[in-house]
Amino acid sequence: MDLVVINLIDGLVTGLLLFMLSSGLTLIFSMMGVLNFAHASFYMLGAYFAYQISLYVGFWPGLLIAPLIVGVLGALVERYGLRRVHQYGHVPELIFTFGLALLIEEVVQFIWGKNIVPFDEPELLNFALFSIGGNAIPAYKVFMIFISIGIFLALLYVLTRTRVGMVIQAALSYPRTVEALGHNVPLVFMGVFGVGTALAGVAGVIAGPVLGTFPGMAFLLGSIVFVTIVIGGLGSLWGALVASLLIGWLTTFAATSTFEFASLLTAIGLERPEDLSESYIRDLWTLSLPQIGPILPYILMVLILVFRPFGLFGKRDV
Amino acid sequence: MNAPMSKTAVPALQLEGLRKSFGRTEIIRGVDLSIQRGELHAVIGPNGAGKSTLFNLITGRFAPTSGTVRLHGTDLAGMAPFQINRMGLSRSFQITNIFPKMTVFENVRCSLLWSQGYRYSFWNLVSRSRELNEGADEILEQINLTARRDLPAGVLSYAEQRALEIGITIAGGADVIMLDEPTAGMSHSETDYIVELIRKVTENKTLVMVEHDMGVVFGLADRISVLVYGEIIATGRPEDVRANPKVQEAYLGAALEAEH
Amino acid sequence: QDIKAAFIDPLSGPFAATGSNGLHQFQFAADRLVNEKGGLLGGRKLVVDGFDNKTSPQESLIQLQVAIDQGYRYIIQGNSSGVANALTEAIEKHNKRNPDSRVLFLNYSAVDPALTNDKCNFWHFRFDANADIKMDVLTDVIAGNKDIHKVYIIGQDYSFGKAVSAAANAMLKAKRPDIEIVGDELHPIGKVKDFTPYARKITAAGADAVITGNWGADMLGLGKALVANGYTGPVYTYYAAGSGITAAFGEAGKGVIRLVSEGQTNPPVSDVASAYYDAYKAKYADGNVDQTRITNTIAMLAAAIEKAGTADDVVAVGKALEGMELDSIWGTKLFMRPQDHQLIQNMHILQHTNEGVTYDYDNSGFGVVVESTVEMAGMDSPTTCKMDRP
Amino acid sequence: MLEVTDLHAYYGKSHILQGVNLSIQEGEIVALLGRNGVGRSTTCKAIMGEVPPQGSIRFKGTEIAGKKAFEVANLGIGYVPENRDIFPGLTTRQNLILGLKPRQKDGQGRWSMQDMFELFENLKNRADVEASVLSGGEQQMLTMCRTLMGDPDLVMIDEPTEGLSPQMVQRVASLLQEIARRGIATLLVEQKLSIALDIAHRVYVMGHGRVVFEGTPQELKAREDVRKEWLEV
Amino acid sequence: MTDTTHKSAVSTPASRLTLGQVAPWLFAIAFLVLLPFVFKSNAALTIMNQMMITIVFALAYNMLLGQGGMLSFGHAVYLGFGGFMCMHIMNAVEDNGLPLPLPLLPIFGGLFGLGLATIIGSFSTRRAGTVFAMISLGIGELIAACTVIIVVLFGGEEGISGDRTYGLPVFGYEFLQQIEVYYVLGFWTVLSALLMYLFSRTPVGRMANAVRDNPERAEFLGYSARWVRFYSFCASGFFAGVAGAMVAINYEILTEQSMSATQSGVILLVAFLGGVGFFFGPIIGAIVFTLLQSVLSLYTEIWQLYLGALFLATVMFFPGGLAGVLMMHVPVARLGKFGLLVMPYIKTLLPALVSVIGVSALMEIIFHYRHAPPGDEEMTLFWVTFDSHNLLAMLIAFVVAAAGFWVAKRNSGELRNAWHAANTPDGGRA
Ligand SMILES: Nc1ncnc2c1ncn2[C@@H]1O[C@H](COP(=O)(O)OP(=O)(O)OP(=O)(O)O)[C@@H](O)[C@H]1O
Ligand SMILES: Nc1ncnc2c1ncn2[C@@H]1O[C@H](COP(=O)(O)OP(=O)(O)OP(=O)(O)O)[C@@H](O)[C@H]1O
Ligand SMILES: CC(C)C[C@H](N)C(=O)O
Ligand SMILES: [Mg+2]
Ligand SMILES: [Mg+2]
Repeated sequence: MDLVVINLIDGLVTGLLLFMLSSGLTLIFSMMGVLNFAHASFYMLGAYFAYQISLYVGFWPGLLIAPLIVGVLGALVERYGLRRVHQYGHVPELIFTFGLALLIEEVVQFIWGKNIVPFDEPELLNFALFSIGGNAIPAYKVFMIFISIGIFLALLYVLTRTRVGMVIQAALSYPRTVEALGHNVPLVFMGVFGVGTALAGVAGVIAGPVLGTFPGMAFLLGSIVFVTIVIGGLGSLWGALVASLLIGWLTTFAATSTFEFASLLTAIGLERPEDLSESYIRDLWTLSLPQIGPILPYILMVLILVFRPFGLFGKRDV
Repeated sequence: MNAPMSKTAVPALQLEGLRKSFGRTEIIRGVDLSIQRGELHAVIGPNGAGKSTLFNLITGRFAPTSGTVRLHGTDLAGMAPFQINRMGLSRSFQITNIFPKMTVFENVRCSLLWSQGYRYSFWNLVSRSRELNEGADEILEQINLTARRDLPAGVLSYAEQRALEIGITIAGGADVIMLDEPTAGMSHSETDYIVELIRKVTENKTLVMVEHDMGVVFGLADRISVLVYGEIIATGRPEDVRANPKVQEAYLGAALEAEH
Repeated sequence: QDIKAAFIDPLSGPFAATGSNGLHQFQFAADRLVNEKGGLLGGRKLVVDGFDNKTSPQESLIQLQVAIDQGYRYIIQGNSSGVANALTEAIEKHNKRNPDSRVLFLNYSAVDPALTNDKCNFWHFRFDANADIKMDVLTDVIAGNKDIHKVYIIGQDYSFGKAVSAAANAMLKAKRPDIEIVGDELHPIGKVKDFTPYARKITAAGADAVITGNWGADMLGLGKALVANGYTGPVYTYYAAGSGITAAFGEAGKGVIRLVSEGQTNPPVSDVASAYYDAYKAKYADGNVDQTRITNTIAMLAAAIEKAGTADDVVAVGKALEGMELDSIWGTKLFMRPQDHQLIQNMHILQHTNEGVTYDYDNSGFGVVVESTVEMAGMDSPTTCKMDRP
Repeated sequence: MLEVTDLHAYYGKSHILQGVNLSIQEGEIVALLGRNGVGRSTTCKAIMGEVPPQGSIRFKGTEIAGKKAFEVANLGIGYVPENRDIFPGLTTRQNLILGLKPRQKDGQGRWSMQDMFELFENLKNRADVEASVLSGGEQQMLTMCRTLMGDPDLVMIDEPTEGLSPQMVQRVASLLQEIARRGIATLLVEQKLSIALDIAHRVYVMGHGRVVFEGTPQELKAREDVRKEWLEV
Repeated sequence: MTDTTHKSAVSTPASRLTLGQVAPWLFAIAFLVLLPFVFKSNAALTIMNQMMITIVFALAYNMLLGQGGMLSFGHAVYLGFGGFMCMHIMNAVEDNGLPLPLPLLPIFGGLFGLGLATIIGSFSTRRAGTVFAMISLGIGELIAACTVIIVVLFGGEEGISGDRTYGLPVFGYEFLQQIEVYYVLGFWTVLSALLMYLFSRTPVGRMANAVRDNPERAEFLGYSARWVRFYSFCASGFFAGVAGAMVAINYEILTEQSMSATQSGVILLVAFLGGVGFFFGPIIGAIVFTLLQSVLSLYTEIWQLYLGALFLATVMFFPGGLAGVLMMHVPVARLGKFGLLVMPYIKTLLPALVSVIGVSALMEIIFHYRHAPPGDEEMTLFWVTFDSHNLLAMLIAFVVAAAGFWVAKRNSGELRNAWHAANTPDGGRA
């Protein structure tokens, strides 16, 4: 029973972390229509910047400064790269971010080397807040929960209480007309991209110490963030939140489950062969749920897209 | 021109009790209409009356909430646009709907493929078929776009795109042709030209047309239906409709005089 | 004319760190053990050049072909048994089809037992202990620790992880039937973002010890999650040191992380070894000698070439390597078992700590110190290898 | 109010505008007539800065040639493009809100959303549906209203009556006159001569990228030759 | 056009093949046949084989992206599946002594690719756009994950290997040597490319373009957008499978890498680099990319940095890809004004090249400076050996880069003018 409670908490943490990442992407993807494949790379940059900063002034200033730098970088990328590519259409944009991801990974290796860097959580939060059934809940995780919720509320405000969202959505189809109505579209695009990447930066600073800060960290999260926002439904912040939590819990429970597919096979009347190497389904006999845990979100996404192409909360076609 | 055919013939297009709601608003509120083979029929009505929606219901773009649509006697319920098109019904769009990245020639040639029996074949080469290429060029000639043949359709001017829109619609040689505001955005001389063209290509065919240009409507149509708030308030010969006081009030207003 | 060895390993991509560290150690070893002493066969230098295989079997085959064309006759590889399996087959075919340009495969780190069992061939030599031998050593230690009653086995879902699991199960059962294996599972390789759920499960199962073959980010993630969850028992590992991992564990890994490995750098075994290490540090300030088997590989290759009297006839060199015995500067005897080309050497259990560390890793103050030793481990471990010799 | 002198514009290398001169006073309706493709829309676009203009465009005394479209708009020029450009995915109401200037609130200008709904009942009924499903005519109305929401001092309207029913055409005509009464200058690009001649104070006729005639509607009616050569009627 | 077409008007193509249509293919065949006489080494052959595999795969991919407007993030799955099945066939043939000549293997690869595509396509092609892209991503990840889980079929991370010399020599060839394999692959490359080219000229192929541009309108022309997509998808799966079989023949091993998301991403980049808007674009992309990946990585450790930069540069400045750049010159050539461009090109591109060399030299020096062990500070760059810790070297590289850039920039105006001039027919519309 304890394990279930623990899993709920762990899943929440994982989910909210995912949400931090996907909120920025949702912002960018749904508003600008840019499938930003470099999003996770900005997340990585956040972690590395924070690490570098933490070497001089500790963790906390990094939490503030690193996302800022990432955001400015993102804005510059928009200004001098994406904006140019935008006119050619979505696929070139995507390729652009693809190339960017490649480049950022290389640059990170160029600067910080290929090894894992020792980026740790701040001393202040490096203790177990409480523990359930011998499992410690680190204070840092609780801190993560609060930050994510804060981000969610702030974004919700910006999206529902300001005109920015509408301007961008309109500009997607007719940028010139929106400009002719007096809106500075390029500036708004730059801002959105900056904010989106800065959010990725925040996620990087926070996740870096827990998930490890190394050049492959971006690749690891690269596609799962897309899965999240697609499941949630494009343009829906609530969708991103729900999908993140769903994925968080799904993967957490899958990882801790002890379900074996063998039991399923026995249930349908098959008998475990003496010599597994003879059986064509020998892999099924030894398969367990944790083994396929990380691909569950993809299965979920495909199913959702086949039966509900708008995602869970989306109103329009993804 | 073509007098309505005898009562016994199956109508080209027959609508019965057609209704369509979007959410709680009912846009088409029970339309009954029967259009004979060879008839040139115009649908007029105020903006937002549901004319384009009616087109969309007939061509399978929307599914009706209730009621039936019959094409040459066949119920079209549940059919997709491509299935309806294969039965010989072709339409144009009020808001230009072409293939912007393909050349003008390709646009037209693609619209010939199915009707010339090429279907999903991957054993024929389109460039080797004389009838396809000549047919496409002929259409281009007709809509005056031969000079623009090899340009991507997206760079044509607005009026040229409208012409292409019509070209694509008539290319397949369907026997029921539906045109949604074919002359919108065209200048006087171009309008006259297009009207002539429509008259020519719809000879012995059925035409359903939506237009706000009364000159075009009264010059072309055998019969006119007036759609107001999703209901047909009058159907008949042009003179009758023009004289109908309800129509004058709901639609034509004083504008008719000012126009011509 | 130089004797050329091609180092085909990842120099870019996620495993680049291990790859480039390995390359540096090879080049250093070649210089220090051979070239600075006047070369081989009366003055020929031994050079090791890097070929980036991006950890891809296919790309490895391309690079193999390139290397062979450029006159490389010694192929060095170690990262990922998957690549090693592809290479050993490709090399066997190549040598059969092109007798004029045969090459030897010096495997310094791919430990899938199959390479010296069912898939063995004359051209392949392994300088690391294979997974079974390592597990034998590990389970000896566990068997000797009466405090351990419950063991959890976790690994990456691929051939090496499965080999570790199979060996652990079999050997624990044989050596300590009373030990309960409370968990035995595989997780997808390189895909798990957060190991916390696994750590929870391990704690919940009440494990006294954990055995894992994880490496890279998977090792770090698992270890950190365990520690963060309050786990205090030993974690027996294969690859939890160097390449940034030691630094990243830092204080948290102390008393927890154990490593089974051939290398003894702490405490240093001899002045020669210390001098070697010092020289390496002088050259690569950020680097570690975390794979002492690399030194051994070069030493044995050099000895074999000298013994064969040729560097170009790799059959002769291979024959010279077979059964060769040598003293390693790291204080162990080396014996290349002729039946399967598996190197037999002393194995150690090392402990992650900052006490008594002369040579730390990643300049972190932490390093690995020998806790116990099994001499000439796996000397008579069985093998199914049936080798055709040219 | 608006003074355009020797305006040139290009698409790629084709020279579309070849020295256009025109001016508009406060509260004046000026019609810009001409055949398809003579460059009337391009003139509007050049003034807005959507097509790079060469020459001088002075608005309320400021040179605006070379300014960005949103800067021009914020100076008080409104533009209703010919192809409607309804923002799909936004509702009618949201489309109207986007007409407001960045820091402007509804009701601050000459026109409020309420006014618009009163003017065109169709829009009111359709206020909260996605605007892309509006009928062609409704979209035309929406575009016009959207621009008015931004409270421009000068509006350029490109073919406002296209696709409108005869009745609605009348309505638009009176709206244009109402606009003028509120002191707003209008540049009207029209195909339908009758309307243009009815409501315009002055007309320009364009041909081949130049203004070929300038005068009052009465003068134009009198000039058979101009109408034949440049307007085909 | 050529003289054989004189009779027919521009609009009606001759019903006989024209030399203009056949010439590129004959040229390609001749080129492929002769290439091994220039590049004889096995390594060169291996790289050329890899190139041909990438060509077929990239062309197959572009049937989706370029022609059908379907952005796939998981196309490696079909290549991999075809390849794996071919490995199994190869092993089965060897074990059972079946009489299946090796050169026929690609047919089976294609059929298996087609089979899988039929299944997946049946639901993934219902929609285009992001839905399709994301389903392909999901399916790609799913099947890629299966490769390590389902060991029976995919052999885990070790993959499945076999021996192509399984007997049954074809015309006395046993495929022991790379050169023999080269010609087998060459044959299949030409054949597949030709078939794919012809496919793009068939009614389905044409409609794929139409559906890409405007699926809704296509439906009103009698075509179901979904079926058109489905057919393109299946055809693409077939040729991806052929490429997979080529992998099997060339490497005699297939591993999960061939099916991985990385591989799927790479092929997208390759196709785009070459230019998705042109049939032959992906061919160029495949050649350039393979060279970069296999050859550049021999010379520098930071090749991926260059690769990333190249992609960014391509997408920012040449959205039509390399083929787009080439095709930009067709109008110029038609006007016979190519001569106008030669000097300006030399004057701009040469310094630009120098600048690029300077920048890369700078990168290399910095890289060496940061990573070279002390005492080993010598580096060789462009046949010059120097001390990377010597500031002078960096300075020189920087000056070269800056000077090149400056000259190129200064001359670019001239190039722009020349470009205009070359594109303007004497006294006509542009
Ligand atoms: N998908 C939809 N959802 C909700 N309302 C819709 C939808 N499609 C159309 N409508 C509404 O139905 C009404 C009729 O639209 P329709 O396009 O048929 O008008 P129309 O008669 O063609 O007018 P016009 O002459 O202006 O083109 C309009 O008020 C429109 O807003
Ligand atoms: N984006 C473009 N690229 C190239 N040429 C263009 C472009 N837009 C317009 N043109 C050309 O410029 C000329 C003038 O176009 P413009 O739209 O200003 O004409 P117009 O007078 O408004 O006519 P219309 O009645 O068709 O709207 C036309 O010949 C048109 O083909
Ligand atoms: C370098 C090691 C991490 C490789 C691992 N031993 C394997 O066999 O795959
Ligand atoms: Mg309509
Ligand atoms: Mg216009």
